[in-house]
Amino acid sequence: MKNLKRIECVIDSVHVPAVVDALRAGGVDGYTVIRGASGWGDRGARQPDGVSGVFENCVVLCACDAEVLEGVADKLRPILKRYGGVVLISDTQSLSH
Amino acid sequence: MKNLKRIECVIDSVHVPAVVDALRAGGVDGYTVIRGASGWGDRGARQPDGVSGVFENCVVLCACDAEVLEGVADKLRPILKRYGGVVLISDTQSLSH
Amino acid sequence: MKNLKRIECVIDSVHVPAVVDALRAGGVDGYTVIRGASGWGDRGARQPDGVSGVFENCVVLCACDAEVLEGVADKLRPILKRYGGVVLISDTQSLSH
Amino acid sequence: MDLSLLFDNLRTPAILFFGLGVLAAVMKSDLALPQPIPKLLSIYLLMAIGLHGGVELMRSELDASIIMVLVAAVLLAAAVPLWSFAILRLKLDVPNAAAMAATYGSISAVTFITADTFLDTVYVQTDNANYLPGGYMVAAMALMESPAIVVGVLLARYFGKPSPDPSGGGQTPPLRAGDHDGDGKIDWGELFREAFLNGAVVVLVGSLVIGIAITPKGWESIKPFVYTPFKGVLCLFLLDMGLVAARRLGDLKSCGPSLIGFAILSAPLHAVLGIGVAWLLGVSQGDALLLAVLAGSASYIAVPAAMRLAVPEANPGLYVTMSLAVTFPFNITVGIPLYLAIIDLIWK
Amino acid sequence: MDLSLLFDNLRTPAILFFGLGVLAAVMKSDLALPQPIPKLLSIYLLMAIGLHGGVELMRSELDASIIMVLVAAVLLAAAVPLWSFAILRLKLDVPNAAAMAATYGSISAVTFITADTFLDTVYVQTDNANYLPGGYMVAAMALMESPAIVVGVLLARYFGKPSPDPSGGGQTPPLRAGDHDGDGKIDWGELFREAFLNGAVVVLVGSLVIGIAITPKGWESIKPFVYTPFKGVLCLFLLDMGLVAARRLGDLKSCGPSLIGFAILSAPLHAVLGIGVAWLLGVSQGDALLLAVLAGSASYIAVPAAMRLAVPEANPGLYVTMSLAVTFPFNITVGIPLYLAIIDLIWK
Amino acid sequence: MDLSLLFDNLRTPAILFFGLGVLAAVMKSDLALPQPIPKLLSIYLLMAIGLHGGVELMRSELDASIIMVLVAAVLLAAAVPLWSFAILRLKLDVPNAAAMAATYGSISAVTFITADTFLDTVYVQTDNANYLPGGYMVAAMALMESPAIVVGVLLARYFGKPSPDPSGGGQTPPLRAGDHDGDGKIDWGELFREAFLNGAVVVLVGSLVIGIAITPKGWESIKPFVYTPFKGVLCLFLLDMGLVAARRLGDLKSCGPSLIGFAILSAPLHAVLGIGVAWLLGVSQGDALLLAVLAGSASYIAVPAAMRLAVPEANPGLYVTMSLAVTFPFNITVGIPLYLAIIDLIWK
Ligand SMILES: Nc1ncnc2c1ncn2[C@@H]1O[C@H](COP(=O)(O)O)[C@@H](O)[C@H]1O
Ligand SMILES: Nc1ncnc2c1ncn2[C@@H]1O[C@H](COP(=O)(O)O)[C@@H](O)[C@H]1O
Ligand SMILES: Nc1ncnc2c1ncn2[C@@H]1O[C@H](COP(=O)(O)O)[C@@H](O)[C@H]1O
Ligand code: NA
Ligand code: NA
Ligand code: NA
Repeated sequence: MKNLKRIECVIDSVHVPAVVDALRAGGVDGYTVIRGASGWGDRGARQPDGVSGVFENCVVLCACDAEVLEGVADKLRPILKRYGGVVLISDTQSLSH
Repeated sequence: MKNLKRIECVIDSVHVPAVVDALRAGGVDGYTVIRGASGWGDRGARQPDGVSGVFENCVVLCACDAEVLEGVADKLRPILKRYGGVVLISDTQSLSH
Repeated sequence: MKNLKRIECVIDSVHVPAVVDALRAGGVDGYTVIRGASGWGDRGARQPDGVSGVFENCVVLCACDAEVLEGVADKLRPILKRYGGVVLISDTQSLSH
Repeated sequence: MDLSLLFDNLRTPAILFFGLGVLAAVMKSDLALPQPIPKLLSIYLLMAIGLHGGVELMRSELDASIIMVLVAAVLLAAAVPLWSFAILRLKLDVPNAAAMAATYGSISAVTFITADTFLDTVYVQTDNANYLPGGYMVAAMALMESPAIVVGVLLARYFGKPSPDPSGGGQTPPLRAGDHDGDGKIDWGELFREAFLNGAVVVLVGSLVIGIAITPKGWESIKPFVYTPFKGVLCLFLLDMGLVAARRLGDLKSCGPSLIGFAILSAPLHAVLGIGVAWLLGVSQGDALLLAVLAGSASYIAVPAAMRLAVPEANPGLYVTMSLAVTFPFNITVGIPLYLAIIDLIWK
Repeated sequence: MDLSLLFDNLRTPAILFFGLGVLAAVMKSDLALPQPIPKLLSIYLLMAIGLHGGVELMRSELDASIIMVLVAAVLLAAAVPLWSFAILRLKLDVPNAAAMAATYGSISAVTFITADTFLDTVYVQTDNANYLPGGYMVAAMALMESPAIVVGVLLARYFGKPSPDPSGGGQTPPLRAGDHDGDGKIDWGELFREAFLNGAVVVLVGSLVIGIAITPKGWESIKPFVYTPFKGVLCLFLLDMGLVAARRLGDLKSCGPSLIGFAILSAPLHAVLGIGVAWLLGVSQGDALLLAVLAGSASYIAVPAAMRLAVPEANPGLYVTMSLAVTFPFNITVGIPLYLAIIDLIWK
Repeated sequence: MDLSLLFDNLRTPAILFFGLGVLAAVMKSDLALPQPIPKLLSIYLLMAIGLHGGVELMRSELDASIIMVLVAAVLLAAAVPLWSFAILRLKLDVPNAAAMAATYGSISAVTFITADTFLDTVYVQTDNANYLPGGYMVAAMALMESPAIVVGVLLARYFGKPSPDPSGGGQTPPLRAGDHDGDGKIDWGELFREAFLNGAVVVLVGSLVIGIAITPKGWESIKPFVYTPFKGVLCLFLLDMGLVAARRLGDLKSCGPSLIGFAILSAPLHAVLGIGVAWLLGVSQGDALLLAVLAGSASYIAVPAAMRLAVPEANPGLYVTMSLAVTFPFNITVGIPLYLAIIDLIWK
């Protein structure tokens, strides 16, 4: 079992590539994206409508080493500032195989 | 980085509005809903079938201040009791921007 | 509130039954599966294409007692070794009702 | 019973595709219609049957007997849950008996559609226009979807225990759908909304009204989508119904033989009741078969949606399984030709 | 205005289904077309209108006046955002005004399709071939989708503040889509990619070109899918548009009356401008109506997709709501017959 | 080779839409058919081709030569993986070579359908009934899907290392699908289930049998859905195939030139083998083309589904990419007219 940081980011689907670029530039080993989320936050309710394609959120999940976290966070902060969304960070362990 | 509580609730899709009402009444700042989950628990297997529309779960994710947690939990408990489902609570931090 | 372990497993959709069998054999009380995830990891990028049906990930979420964790982990390790994917384990609490 | 009717029915493409679905699921094939497609097909079928019914309604002459049939249909749908509840209480607790009773009082649109398709075939073979049902039968179907929901919720409330969590007033969840609000009262507004504004009901009723409102030219313009490919789409939908029904068969074990007996027997019994009503009202054979099928079929869309909200204590693993995995397959394979054989006996 | 035109339009199946959708949403029914279906329908409609336009284009004689119409269409699409921006700046900040201006400069394919369907009906009634639009109008539509996006982004850049986060160079996010890259420059490549390679634009333009390229036999072979059921599919899509539009109505409160006024007034004003241009160019009534509808409609697919990337500071809750919940319903119900009434007045 | 055949093929709507998909993906447009739609279309196409094949089979006279063709088809499908494996082992490890060999032994239903559509066009132009394939070729296709899966798994087991994780018995995962169960034995039941009960196989075989079982009236009733719009639906599906194929092109780098060479060369070589077999059996030109296309095409649905379970060590990024992004585009653009040119040379 290896100690890692678990990054969970909820953001507008259209900005997922920006988040993913930030994660990869920060040096993470992998990530997972879940599409089709709805939600509510500072910018109001978001419920995907299928016609305009707007108002859909995604959840991006990434487990990374504590060392790279700081760099990744620095890259994610301006994205959050500009596009909205949330980033949650918690402790986790990965099952080593 | 701000310390928060991460609430994660798995529940029958049809009861998501009740969970969301409880969260908002409890004073949280936002939440995210992921649809189309399947699962298994005390009430047996749940696998959405598309014809009847029954047997679909949702995951509701919410990060909130520790202060509001107690109030939110009090509102969620009777929902769990009546409708089933699980609520997991853990520590997390949000990236402040 | 009861202390539990939160197991989160990202794996190729086609191997979800193996993960679920491992969880049940390990003695967990329930689990939740979210389909349709994309991602990137040691085995490269995975983006479901709909034509071949390949390249789709799932997230399997399970809260279990600390006692059963060791047994579950032993059953999950060879799956990870053979099929790839990640398993993250963290502390959580369940709202008792 | 005329066995050739049975074989004719079993050989229609839609029933064969239902069988293929059942077979695939039983053999544990991974075949599945992916998630929102069944819902799209089900909206399409309701839209198509509604429009066609509306157009037919406009073409036919309206008279008092039609009103009689519609009233009888509503009474049937409201009465069936009453005795069903009484019988089901022998084996089930109040919430489950109430939800199951509502399920069997309401109707299955796809069973109706399959019977309609079957009548088409019979009409072509016999060239007897009495087998052609009137468009107003679609209105009867639309009227029969909701009453059983209201009756079922009332049964659950009236015979049920008071609030299951009387410990603390502040802790009652934000209840919905004609639910107790903690003090035993029924929220009638919510209850009617659940019963009458379910998506399936709205599409069916709305399309029926639109079918009445449009011009013949309007109908011609949309017919290539909502009418011509209809029977083919039904095949695709029944393929999925077969898969879903057979995959629920595993839940039958937990249901017990008496429930399965109810699910199989209630269909022909209620159908015969429907036939009796039809005979008293003097309608033609086609209309009689559709009324039989409406009375004998059970809901698996509108009622479960409402019951999960209004009677969450009831287990959908029971009432959906009975309706989808037992009554529906019985009706579309054996039931429909059986009911027509009975009708032919009586009417001639 | 000839009121019978209005009632004819309101009685077409597609508009009635739009009304059903609105009604269902207003009554808080749970009816919904599940998630990727609307996108499938929207791709289908674009593919169908593109192919049909291409085929028609090949059948018609090409002359210089067609080029004139196409050029005028592009100019219209590029110019509308300019004054719209100036007016909208009275109430909105730069990003929101720019995004809204782009929305109204671009077009709504479904409005175009509804107008096209309406002309079909008028043609059948009047037997006057002047109401039949030319296939090149589909090309005009395709050309009018993107220019407003470019203009909108340029307006946002030119009048906007510099980078909203000038604190640290290394912290700027990996920006995209004609965005500032931190030093005020515009990434033209990205901007044009966003404007011209949006999925909706690609399907429409691609199908138009394929419609031109295929043989008459090729067209016959795919017609049963892309042409015959077209008007029926439009009904299903408009049912969903009604649901989505009405569910956005709640956001109107936060938009304020002046914005709603803009959304309602800009449609007929720009449509009249389109009619004027059509009259100057001497085209027939059918083409004039389509140009009017293109000028008067607002985008809710291509422009929002581009604006969320290129002008993320703008709130889609404003520009999508205005376009989808106000301008679109106005145009397909009242607008289209109104514009045709005006055209009939002028042309005769 | 008759170049006009090539251009005729490239100008059919379906191929043009495939090209549009490729172009859109290469230009990095965000166009996509959303997630379960491609699967729906693929089920529809299999259902349609299966039904049509079954109906045609009933209409044609059955004789011994048909049995010969079916037997030859199975042998071809089982033999191709053998030498493919031997060649691929020069560059790949055992699991990857086995999975790729199975991929190329099996067939691509969409390639078959495209060839069938092409023959239709050729028949209309030449009015030569020899270009009309028999319905039994659909049976040949159905029979060719699964054998290569069995052979591929056997190759992987026979030449593969024993269990990759021999450390502890209790730690072996719950293996499935003809997998080692830790002691080198093959679970034949699971293996055959994977090979013969894959969803694609079940729909195709089931529809074929239903096509045989239904009456002509049954077929007429569903034709407007499963036959008439078929070629149009194929366009939509090929649009998506173009997008998916082109988006996998990026993975080609990691595949290396020798693999790409195999993917391109194996298609015509196996096709010529198929033509040879067809010639020996004395079938007509249409049947010969379909057998060529079956032999020359590679699977990207049934085989990957089975291989990921049974040979998880193989990288789908290799075998799916080769099949989908190289062999499929080659076959539907250049391959089909090329094979027909060869056939015309030999048969005349
Ligand atoms: N406190 C929260 N907990 C969980 N998800 C949140 C929270 N706040 C915002 N979100 C998600 O992030 C999205 C964008 O947030 P915002 O930019 O605050 O509107 C929302 O639509 C939610 O899906
Ligand atoms: N221990 C658990 N871990 C993760 N998800 C669970 C767990 N128990 C239940 N669930 C989810 O919650 C749903 C409802 O649970 P229940 O009411 O216990 O049947 C199940 O269908 C699962 O999706
Ligand atoms: N560090 C990570 N954080 C989150 N998800 C991951 C991570 N690594 C891998 N994954 C997910 O697990 C899948 C399989 O991983 P792999 O076997 O490493 O290719 C990937 O496609 C991702 O969806
Ligand atoms: Na009934
Ligand atoms: Na416009
Ligand atoms: Na092959």
